Amino acid sequence: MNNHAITLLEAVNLALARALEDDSDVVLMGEDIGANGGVFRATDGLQARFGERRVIDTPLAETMIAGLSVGLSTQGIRTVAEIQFMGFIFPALEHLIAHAARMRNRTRGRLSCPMVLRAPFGGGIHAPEHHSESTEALLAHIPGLRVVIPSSPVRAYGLLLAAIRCDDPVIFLEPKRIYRASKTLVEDDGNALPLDTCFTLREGRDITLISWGAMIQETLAAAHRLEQEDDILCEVIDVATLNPIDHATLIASVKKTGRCVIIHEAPHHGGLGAEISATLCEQVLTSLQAPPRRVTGDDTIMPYYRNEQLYLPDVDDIIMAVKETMEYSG
Amino acid sequence: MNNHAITLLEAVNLALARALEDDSDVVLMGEDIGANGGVFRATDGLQARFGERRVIDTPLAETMIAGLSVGLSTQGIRTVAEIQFMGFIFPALEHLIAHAARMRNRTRGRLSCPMVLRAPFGGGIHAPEHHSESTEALLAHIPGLRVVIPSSPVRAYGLLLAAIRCDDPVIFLEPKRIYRASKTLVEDDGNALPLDTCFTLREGRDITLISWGAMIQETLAAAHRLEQEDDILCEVIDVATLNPIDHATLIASVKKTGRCVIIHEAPHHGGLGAEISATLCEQVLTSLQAPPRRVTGDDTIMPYYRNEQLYLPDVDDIIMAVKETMEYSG
Amino acid sequence: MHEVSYQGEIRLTRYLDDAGNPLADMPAWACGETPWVGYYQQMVLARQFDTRAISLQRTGQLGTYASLLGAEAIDVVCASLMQAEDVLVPYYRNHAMQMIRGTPMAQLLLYWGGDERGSAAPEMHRDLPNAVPIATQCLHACGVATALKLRNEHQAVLTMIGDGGTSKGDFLEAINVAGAWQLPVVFIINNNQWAISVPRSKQCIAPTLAQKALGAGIRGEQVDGNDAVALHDVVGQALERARAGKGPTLIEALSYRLSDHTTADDATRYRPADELKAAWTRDPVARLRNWLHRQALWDEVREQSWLAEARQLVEAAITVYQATPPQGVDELYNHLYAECPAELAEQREQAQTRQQRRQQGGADHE
Amino acid sequence: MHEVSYQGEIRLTRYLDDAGNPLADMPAWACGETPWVGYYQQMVLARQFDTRAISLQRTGQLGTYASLLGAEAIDVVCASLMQAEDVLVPYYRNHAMQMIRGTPMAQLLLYWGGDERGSAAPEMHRDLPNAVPIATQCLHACGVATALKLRNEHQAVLTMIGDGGTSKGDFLEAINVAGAWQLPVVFIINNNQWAISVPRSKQCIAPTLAQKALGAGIRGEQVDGNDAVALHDVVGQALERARAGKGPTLIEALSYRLSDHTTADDATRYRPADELKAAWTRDPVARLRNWLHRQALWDEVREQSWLAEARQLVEAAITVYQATPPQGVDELYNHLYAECPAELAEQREQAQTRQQRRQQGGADHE
Ligand SMILES: Cc1ncc(C[n+]2csc(CCOP(=O)(O)OP(=O)(O)O)c2C)c(N)n1
Ligand SMILES: Cc1ncc(C[n+]2csc(CCOP(=O)(O)OP(=O)(O)O)c2C)c(N)n1
Ligand SMILES: [Mg+2]
Ligand SMILES: [Mg+2]
Repeated sequence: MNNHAITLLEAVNLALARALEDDSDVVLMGEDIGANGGVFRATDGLQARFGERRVIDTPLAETMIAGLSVGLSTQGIRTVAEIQFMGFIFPALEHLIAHAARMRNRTRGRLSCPMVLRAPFGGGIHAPEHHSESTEALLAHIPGLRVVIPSSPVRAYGLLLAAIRCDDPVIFLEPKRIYRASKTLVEDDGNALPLDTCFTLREGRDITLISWGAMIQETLAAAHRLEQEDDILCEVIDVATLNPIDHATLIASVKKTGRCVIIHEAPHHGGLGAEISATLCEQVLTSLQAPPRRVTGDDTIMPYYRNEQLYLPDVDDIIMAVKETMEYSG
Repeated sequence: MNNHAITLLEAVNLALARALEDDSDVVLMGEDIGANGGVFRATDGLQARFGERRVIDTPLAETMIAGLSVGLSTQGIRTVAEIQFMGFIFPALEHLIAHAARMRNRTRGRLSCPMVLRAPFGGGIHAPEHHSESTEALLAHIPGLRVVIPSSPVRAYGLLLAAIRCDDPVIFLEPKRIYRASKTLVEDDGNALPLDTCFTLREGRDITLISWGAMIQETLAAAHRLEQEDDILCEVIDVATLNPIDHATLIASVKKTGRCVIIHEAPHHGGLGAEISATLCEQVLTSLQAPPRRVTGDDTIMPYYRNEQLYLPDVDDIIMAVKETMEYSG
Repeated sequence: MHEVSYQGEIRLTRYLDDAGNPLADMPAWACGETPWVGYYQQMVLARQFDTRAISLQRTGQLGTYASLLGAEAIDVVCASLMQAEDVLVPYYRNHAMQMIRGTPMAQLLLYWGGDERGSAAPEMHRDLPNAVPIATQCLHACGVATALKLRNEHQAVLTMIGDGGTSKGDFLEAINVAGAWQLPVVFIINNNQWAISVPRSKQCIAPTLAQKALGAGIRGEQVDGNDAVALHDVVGQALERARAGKGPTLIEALSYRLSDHTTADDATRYRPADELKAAWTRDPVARLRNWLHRQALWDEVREQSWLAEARQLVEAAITVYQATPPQGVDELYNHLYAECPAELAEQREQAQTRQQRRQQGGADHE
Repeated sequence: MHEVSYQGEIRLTRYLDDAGNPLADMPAWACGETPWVGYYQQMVLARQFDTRAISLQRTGQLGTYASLLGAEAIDVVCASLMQAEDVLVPYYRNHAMQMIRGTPMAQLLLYWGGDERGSAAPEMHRDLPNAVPIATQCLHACGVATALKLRNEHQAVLTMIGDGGTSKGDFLEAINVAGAWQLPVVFIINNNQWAISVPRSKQCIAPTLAQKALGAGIRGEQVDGNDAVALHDVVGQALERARAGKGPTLIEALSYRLSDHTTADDATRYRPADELKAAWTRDPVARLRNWLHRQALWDEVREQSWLAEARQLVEAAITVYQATPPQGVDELYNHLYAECPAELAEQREQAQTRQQRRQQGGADHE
């Protein structure tokens, strides 16, 4: 697979294969990840290649998946568990919050939980109820859990490897709407990307656009159009790791541009956009030439698929928010 | 009990008794709420008075408690369930998030979940691990769930009655550190308080202090000392309902004072202080004479009780934040 | 020094063999036209609905759809034995149950077509809508049953779950509390042998799933889920026991998922072709037809005419479904709370403006 | 037409009656000094620890504490039968297990004294720390057992849970996966008849809790938890089966919580006094002492000298505990992540400054 252009989904598969190859203590576990290769095929071919002892189909119980992962990882087995959809992650939360996030702290470092919990998230694929959620804010609020979201094949590969090698529990959320959106060259060189930094995808002078996950697509498209059509130069930053956040990069950028729009799919109220907006205001109030704006999902339930586009922010929404922010004057 | 000075805990009991008395469709359910009257005695005497059919000890399973409450409330039984400590609420989340919050929306109003989930929360009582959490931000991020926190006996009584009568699912979080902090006169008049408003506890000219739950005590104490010692007049607002938040009251106050400090016990990152701070900045940037400040728990695990005071913000922390905010100049 | 402190057993009920022949002399109640011909007709209708739903999905006119192929007997018999005032707490594969309980087929299509109004049919009375998160419905069923009990209504609640779902805590907690509180619930396991790609054998090492009832101290039994007569017997008695205050029952109905898991699934990736082929020899629809034929209660003429009628019913529903305009953008906001909070009302207004903008062609055309 | 598709049973093992008399001729392995005298001594030590922990709590020198009064035999026998390389996944009432596994008593006191270092004892090897959220430990035990299996280590994992905990999904999911994967786990239910104020009868209508094993398809049995001989037999065999790859066992040990639930509880609010009184006649410590006396393996002289020694051991631990200075404020931040992130390091620094300020007497004295 070396040096082929691949999708984000294939990059996940590639990183998993690489991790299984490199470290015999890595184990995958989840519902339908074996012969079926996962409902999205993220684990396609891995059971055939690495065997049933390392790529394990579990009984249907998310609490169990999380609890097993805690137990396994305390013994040094780097467990990469899959939750089939983020909408089914809730039964796993007690083990993530009460145990995985605390094991190291609770034992003063005697034991730890080097585990990864992967889950596809977000809307826009015409899926049934509970298959379109974005509840990353719940997880990112928990001290001790790292929350990581890739937005391109390259970052999916590098961040997932980093997550698996990380000695802390990592929640790895995969933006399923862009699983197959585009192909890019990913070198299977085994190099991880850092988990403590945002990625500046595009430099700009006028305004900082901050986002993560699938919305990076719309954000980049908006930046492109704004440059073409209005000569507005947007700096685009992919937050990528939502806990702990690399606030320094965001602050530096907004200090430079003086303006920002934060874009996410999750509901507005208590979303992570709030944390970013608040931190920016608290830290660089005097550099701000306009209030930060949030372009987010509304505070209602993601509708069933027939109307899901009514819920999801789009490129125009971002463009409008940017223009209004650019035009702001007291 | 009419017209006695009672504690917040007794006010909870009083409201529960009143609700059971007034409406035969009200039922209480939880672990140890019967003969034992709840581990904090919030339901003391209620089983003896209203019988085992209406004050029900459940098997030990929080998922079950939440799931039963969903089922019961779809049939119009106003179920008031107790989770013994907020640290054990996680198994209940799937039913709260995937069902209680959605039933009305999912059925376009055909069915709904008029249930209340009560849980004591917060630190400072020298309790074991998992008995001191403040994870209100997780719940307040969920569209469809109302999240309500009283901070005095009067508000406990009035808000709990409102929660029980509300046709939406309400999470009612009780600040256990102040369960018995003080007694005030509560009239058992059956009057509910509104769930769509903040409560201004103290008017002030110079700065707005925004808080909820047990930290209201420290916030009021800080306001008092700041007036006495430094002639700083603080407006103190108890947010009370964390979803949906009455932003209008907060905005009006900060427009007036130009400054604010937000105080909560929960971790900083992604806490509800961020939502409030962000909204204020976005809405009233030009009125702000200083960046909003957040005085919160840090982004680590609440320590075991020997060191829990090291974690909890105190009056001096608030006073310092206020003074720094007052002295801020660009 | 050992003594036996508990003994339990599970029985399996069957009346018809795979070909629809009686396994022994049939009891009197099993003979005659009623309810069997009605059951058969409903099963045929359900299959017709299923076939068309899949074809709608394949042509982009319906979302992901979970076929009930192979579970027709279970669904039809259960729903038919329920009284109107009993309560159904379905999972996502119970289309036939819902139809028989009164939900118009057009509403079922709306649901699978990604429209919340599918769960809003007034004909559903107090039945719960589909539960997608596995096993959660079992606890809701217990809650509903508790409500019935508190109100002294002598009705039953029936809920269904798949074989995979029996591994999840919700199911296990539910049968436990149903036992502890002697709730009027009938739990049906549609053991169709697969949970997406995970075979029954990987969920649990116990030889039956019904024996999970023993752990909860409730009655448990197995029934041939392809045998409408056996289902009628076992489910009927369980419902009566529930209504009579005699407590819950767990019934494991042995069936087979003759379809892919859903239209989003491709079972050939993980399921041996010969297993599927063998399962077709136990097809519940053919089995009941054979048994009716044998008794001269059904023939090819009735078959053709009913098929035509079933087709018509389904096509009429499809027409209604397709003619239903989508909900307006305000409907995203109208049903979340009993009364729309101020902030949300503001978002609703902005969403309406935005929707107008979008319909007029984007930001540039403002 | 019914056939039996499954039969299962649970047996109960007992050797000694309440007074410590053999219920029948004792097997050879049950006679002699070893391991019984050692067990007895550990049980006495555990009770001494317990008594003192409660008195420390009553005098404000320890936090809320969960007494193990009445569970001494279970704890002592289980821990003694475990090999060093077996793994213990305890719940919050397993002080004696942890002591025997090597945790110094001073560390146990630290834990209950609200200090995380109590779970950091290097002597704990890979044993897990106490699990406070009910039943979660059962799934961790399965995870640990899976790790052992993956690494071809032929060791066992032992975990314990209360009667109340058996109602929670985690436990039920755990015994199910232990069966499905044939994990080397021994689950012990300490059925002390109460879950705080909720009696065993309200948790589950089944006559035994051991029969939950039948639902999961694993071996389940009951044992008299006040009978060290019976425990030795049943737990020993289960551990051996686990190590030999013969799968998991669920053991319900029948005991009684002779104490309040914790020091924060007052059992007189809900528990009949005569029930407690009756339970004392089955006291596991007295029972074993009587049995040893009967065989002339123990006498009043040894009793007094061991009691004195036990007291000394406990007092020495208390001294160490009380002399342990609290952790510095930086320790709130040092162990959350393998490497402290930048933002958290900043918070740590501010916390240190704040702590200095607080020690110097508040904001005004800056
Ligand atoms: C809590 C949860 N986890 C995962 C899923 C995804 N999922 C949908 S159906 C299914 C398999 C269910 O199998 P089974 O219980 O046997 O029912 P069947 O579909 O075969 O009738 C899975 C894993 C889900 N809907 N809910
Ligand atoms: C998930 C969860 N819910 C509630 C509690 C509070 N709680 C602590 S112990 C206990 C009762 C446990 O009873 P049982 O399982 O019988 O064990 P025992 O304490 O009697 O040994 C409860 C409800 C908890 N620790 N965890
Ligand atoms: Mg199935
Ligand atoms: Mg107990």
